[in-house]
Amino acid sequence: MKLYEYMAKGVLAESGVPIPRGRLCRTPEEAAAACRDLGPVAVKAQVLVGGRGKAGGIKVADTPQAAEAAARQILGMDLKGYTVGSVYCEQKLSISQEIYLSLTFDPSAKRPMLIASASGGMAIEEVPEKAIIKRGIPVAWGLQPYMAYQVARRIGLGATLAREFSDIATKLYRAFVRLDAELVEINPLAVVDGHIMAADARLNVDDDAMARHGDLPKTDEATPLEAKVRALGLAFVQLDGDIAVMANGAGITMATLDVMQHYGGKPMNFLDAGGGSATGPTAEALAILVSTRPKAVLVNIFGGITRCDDVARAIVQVRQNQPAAKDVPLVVRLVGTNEAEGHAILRGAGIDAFRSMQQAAERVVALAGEGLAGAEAARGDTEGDLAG
Amino acid sequence: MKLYEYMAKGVLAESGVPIPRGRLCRTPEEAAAACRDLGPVAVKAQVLVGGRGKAGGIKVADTPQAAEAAARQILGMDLKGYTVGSVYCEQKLSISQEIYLSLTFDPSAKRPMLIASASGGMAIEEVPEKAIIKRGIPVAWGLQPYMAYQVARRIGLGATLAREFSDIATKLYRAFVRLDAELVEINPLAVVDGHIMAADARLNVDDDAMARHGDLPKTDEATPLEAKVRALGLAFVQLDGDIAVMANGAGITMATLDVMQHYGGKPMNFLDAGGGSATGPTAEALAILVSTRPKAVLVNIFGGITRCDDVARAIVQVRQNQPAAKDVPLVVRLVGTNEAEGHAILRGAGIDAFRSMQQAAERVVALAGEGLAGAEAARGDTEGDLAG
Amino acid sequence: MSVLGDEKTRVVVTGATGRQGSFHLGQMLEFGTRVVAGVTPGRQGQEVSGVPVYDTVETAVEKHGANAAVVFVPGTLAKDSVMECIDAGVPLVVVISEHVPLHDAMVINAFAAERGTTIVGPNTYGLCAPSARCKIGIPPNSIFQSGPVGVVARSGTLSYELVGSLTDAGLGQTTVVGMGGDRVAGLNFIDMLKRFERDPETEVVVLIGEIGGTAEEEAAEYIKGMSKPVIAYLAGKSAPPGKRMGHAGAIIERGRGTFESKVSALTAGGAKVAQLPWEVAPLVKGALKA
Amino acid sequence: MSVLGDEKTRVVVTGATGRQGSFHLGQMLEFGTRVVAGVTPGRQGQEVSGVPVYDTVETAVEKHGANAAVVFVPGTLAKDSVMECIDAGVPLVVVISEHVPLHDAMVINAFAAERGTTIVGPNTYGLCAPSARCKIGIPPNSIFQSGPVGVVARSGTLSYELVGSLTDAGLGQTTVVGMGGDRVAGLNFIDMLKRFERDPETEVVVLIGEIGGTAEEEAAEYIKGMSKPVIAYLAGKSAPPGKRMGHAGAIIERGRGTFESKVSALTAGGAKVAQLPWEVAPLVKGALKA
Repeated sequence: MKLYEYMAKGVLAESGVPIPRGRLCRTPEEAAAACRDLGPVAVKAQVLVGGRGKAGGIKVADTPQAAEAAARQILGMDLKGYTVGSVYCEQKLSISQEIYLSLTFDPSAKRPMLIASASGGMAIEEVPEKAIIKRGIPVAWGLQPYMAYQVARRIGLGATLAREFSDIATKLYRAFVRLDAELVEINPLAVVDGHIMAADARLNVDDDAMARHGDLPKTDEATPLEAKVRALGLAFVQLDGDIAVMANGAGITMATLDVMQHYGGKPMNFLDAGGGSATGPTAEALAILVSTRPKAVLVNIFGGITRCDDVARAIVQVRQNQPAAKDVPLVVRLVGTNEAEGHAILRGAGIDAFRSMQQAAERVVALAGEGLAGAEAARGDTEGDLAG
Repeated sequence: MKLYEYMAKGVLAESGVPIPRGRLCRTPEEAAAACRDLGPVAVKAQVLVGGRGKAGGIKVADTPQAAEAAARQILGMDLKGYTVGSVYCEQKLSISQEIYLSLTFDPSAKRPMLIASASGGMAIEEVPEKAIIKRGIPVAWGLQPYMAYQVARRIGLGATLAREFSDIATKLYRAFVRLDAELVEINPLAVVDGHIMAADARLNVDDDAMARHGDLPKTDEATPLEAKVRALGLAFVQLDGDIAVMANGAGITMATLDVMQHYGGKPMNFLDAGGGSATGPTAEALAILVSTRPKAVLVNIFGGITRCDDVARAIVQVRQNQPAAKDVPLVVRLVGTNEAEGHAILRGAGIDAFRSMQQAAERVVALAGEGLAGAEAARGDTEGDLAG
Repeated sequence: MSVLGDEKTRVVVTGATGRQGSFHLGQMLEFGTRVVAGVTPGRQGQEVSGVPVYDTVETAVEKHGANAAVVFVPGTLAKDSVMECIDAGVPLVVVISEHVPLHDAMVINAFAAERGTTIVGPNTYGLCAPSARCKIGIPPNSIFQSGPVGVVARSGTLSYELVGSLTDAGLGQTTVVGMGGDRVAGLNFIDMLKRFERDPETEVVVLIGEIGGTAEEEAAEYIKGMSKPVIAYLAGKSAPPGKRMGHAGAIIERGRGTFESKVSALTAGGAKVAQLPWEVAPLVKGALKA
Repeated sequence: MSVLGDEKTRVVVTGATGRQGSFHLGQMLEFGTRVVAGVTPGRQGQEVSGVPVYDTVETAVEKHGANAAVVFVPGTLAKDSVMECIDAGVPLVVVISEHVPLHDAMVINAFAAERGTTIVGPNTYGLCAPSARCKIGIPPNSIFQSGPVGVVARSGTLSYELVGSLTDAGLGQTTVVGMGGDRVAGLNFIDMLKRFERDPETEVVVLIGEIGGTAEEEAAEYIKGMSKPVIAYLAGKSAPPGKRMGHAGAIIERGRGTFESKVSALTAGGAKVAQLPWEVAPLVKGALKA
């Protein structure tokens, strides 16, 4: 879960990291008031996507009138698909140097890692590799001040700034661990009047650890459809195609999308129905997908623990309960435990059932009227590879 | 630094360890009010020494009147030399089992250690060794729930209590580390209505780590004289003899007391003047000692960094600045850097100076009119082993 | 022979009395795995499919000489259970648990490294050595067959799909191992490739990867020096950047972990990359003939 | 020969520009110690007694091959400095700092154990190998003389007193080491006794202990199996229980760590225990003659 900048700054402040004075504002009037209190401010859109500066989501205002006008422009603005609901008004800084600092994890070394660069202010991907210092952190001992100091010296900070950097980095590390963060990024870590403060902040908390952070504010990047399906406990990502897809297991679901795309189909979503034996949430998710009126639906189940007959029954039920579902072409690929029974149930309800992933993919693309293989695959209808 | 029970309980509660309801009271009236709110209570003297129960420092009261009377008896009472200034009124518990639980450190293994026993309620020294389970805790990983669970099962707790014990122990461990504690002891950890809670609590914080715990309440076991000398940054312990002693270094100071006692002298104190070169605090401490009118004073300095001439000058100055000091016999043993100059300065001011620790000890005992060696040593005066 | 788990492997199941744990304990027994004990705190004295349950892993190790563990407890409790297994001296711990917090996974791995324990997972289906009748984990029993192919994968059901297609094509396996779909995993591609390279019975290796992270790119470097052929299949070609495709690790972030980067690295490393799942078995067959 | 610190020991001093650090850096040089570098963050480029100062231990090790460190930074900063030394690969770290928090001392020791580093202290005067002209720490230069006696102690000035009395009696030392007066110390009595037992030049060992803890009792067990004579002296006979006698470790708590317990353990172990400080040298002389 990503935190908004103002939330992340709150965490930093609690952790003892210096931040500029600022205030969250939800109306232009509040922005004007903030500017009256803080003096000249930067009015910053609070969104969970990066690159807001270039997209016009940050404006500097020297007067309350200007702050009000800036907030009026930014509030409600569409930034990369997300509507801006609030702005953070923060005292304007006179920055003499911009440093990059982040804490994240190194999957290869299986430990946290400190990343720093003297080239702050730009996205880290754009900084040349040789201007970036990465320092692995031993899990058992955590980030010690000397480690951060060494890094600070290597990116060329003077003795005083290096000490401040070290202090900030170690405090940040404690917050990183305490909050189960995946990423804490301060970019820029700004030098103002010879001292360091966090001029921006990103903090992403590990979704798998949210249960131990009930006190954290909640944010959500999901679309309404994503929120609805995820509420069932399933992994779901909305894509921009028109064929709904469901499979069991993340890898097989990705492969199913790949195969379908290979035949010219455009997937509408990623839906991993999970490897468990319960068909309840799966059926609900399928019902939701069907209700969005895709051009066609492809279900790809490799039955291990999941029993094919259970899956088949759930699919038939979805089709029966949803009048709309009758019109949506449904293609099912079903193999594994109780495969024959599953195929029999589906055929009984007039639903296409395949053993071959290839044929199922070709068929669904054809039914959706898409792809080069469309015309050909449509003929596959009659030679459907029925379960033995 | 030891915390009072009520402070330790506050720490436990913050850390998520269940404690009985209770309230600190400084007057009998407050105790009565507490009993009105809490129902029957135990009225417990808040002192930093153990064994208060046997000494009459804990009384049970079922009514506000009884609580008031109990508090009246306990407040102001002398418990092992300390005056009771407050009582903690805590809801009376119906305890079905008393468990012992503590976290401390193991100097040999150089790591923390969990100690537990099903024989709670008595001092751990009195519990037979075989009824005690000790579990070393890896510094890098800390106390993990499974470790505490294993211990709980070994002391015979059932599954439910073992889980509660494990939960409490791991929370306690976090507090132990967070507060730089030397010891956290819950005795008894009481089983009440099938659940575990901390019926008593001791928490000793490492003095060397107090700088990072500015928010902790302060307590002090020192006598007024100890407080005065320790304020100079020196290690000082008041003893019950009448010869004041000062030496530089803890080991040599202990040895000096031992040697003096060997010759029949009774040391009034332990004072380690430290191994540094500054004589300021040392002189102040000496002045304080002299002002308490001991029968005699022994100064034993092995000059390494400390220069003997500096020490001698400081001693002479104390004697000159303090009219009272003139009457107190002063014996100085001085060896090491600039030894000859030091002896010359002392002799110039009419102060006994020795190279031999043995002779100095014998002499000071004699001057104090103590010991078997007294008469003989007094003659040492003329044959004083002067520095060469 | 197998490279991980064999006839001498004696398995303890933690979370043995739970829904998942008890079901798969039975499935493992059915496969032939020597499951010697279960562990669920507070359930000592019970049995699951005839296997005795204990309160602590320590006891299970003492009483039954368990030398492998498979962990079924919920994600947030997995750290404690895995550390208990490591501390009890179990040399191989397979972590089935999903949703293990990232920082917990790092702690588990660091503790395991200190003690020399091999961790498989978390969020893995486990492993299977068909010739040793040793399955530690949750894959369906029916898909395996003994033979010369080593398989290492990030994804579970995709493994079943591809292992199933190998078996259907008469291509049996020495050992099949899932690394798990999380970002921080115990055993990785390189660890397994090394084992397969050393194993006299493994003749071809199948590597099943996916987008996200750089594990495949790192594996590609190692493959350069391998004597045995490697066939790879990668899922996620159609996945957009910035979206987490089910697995915590399956996300293209900041331009890293793309499908193209992995394909080109693996190809440069000398692996043959199948474009479609059903191309894997023919490629393996071809490699075995060569 | 010496058992800790020799002609090849190249020392880096941390906290080198502080009052204590700079003074003792000079004293060590005067004794003959090869002090190759100092470290104080922010003071790179300065010199202390002609020795170059760096910002980090890492740099001092890189540039001068330092293989021992002596730490003079204040107690609450000692953990960071010692860990820096350990991480930089320095195999021997002498921690002079007083008032090092207990939990910090435990962390230092655990990290050192992981990396195989030898820690002396904290709250120690250090060590001295007279024949190698290698002193790492703060004892006065004048008290040492080369010879056959190994000395290990908890207390500093008491060591000076007794080493001085040995030297005065013509009894030189192979190596003199202070373990430090804290409750959790690096090198302990047994570690040093083992080294002395192995060292061909050490003929007698002097053990200087004090009340508190059980280090002397544990040492006594080891002494039982030693071939070399051990002479002990213990401070604190007159100390009352429950009072901390200067050293954090010098306290009789809960009936443990008493003078009597230590004397009887050491005596049972075969050590000769001197009753008074000036009895040590004659006992050593006697042991050398035997």
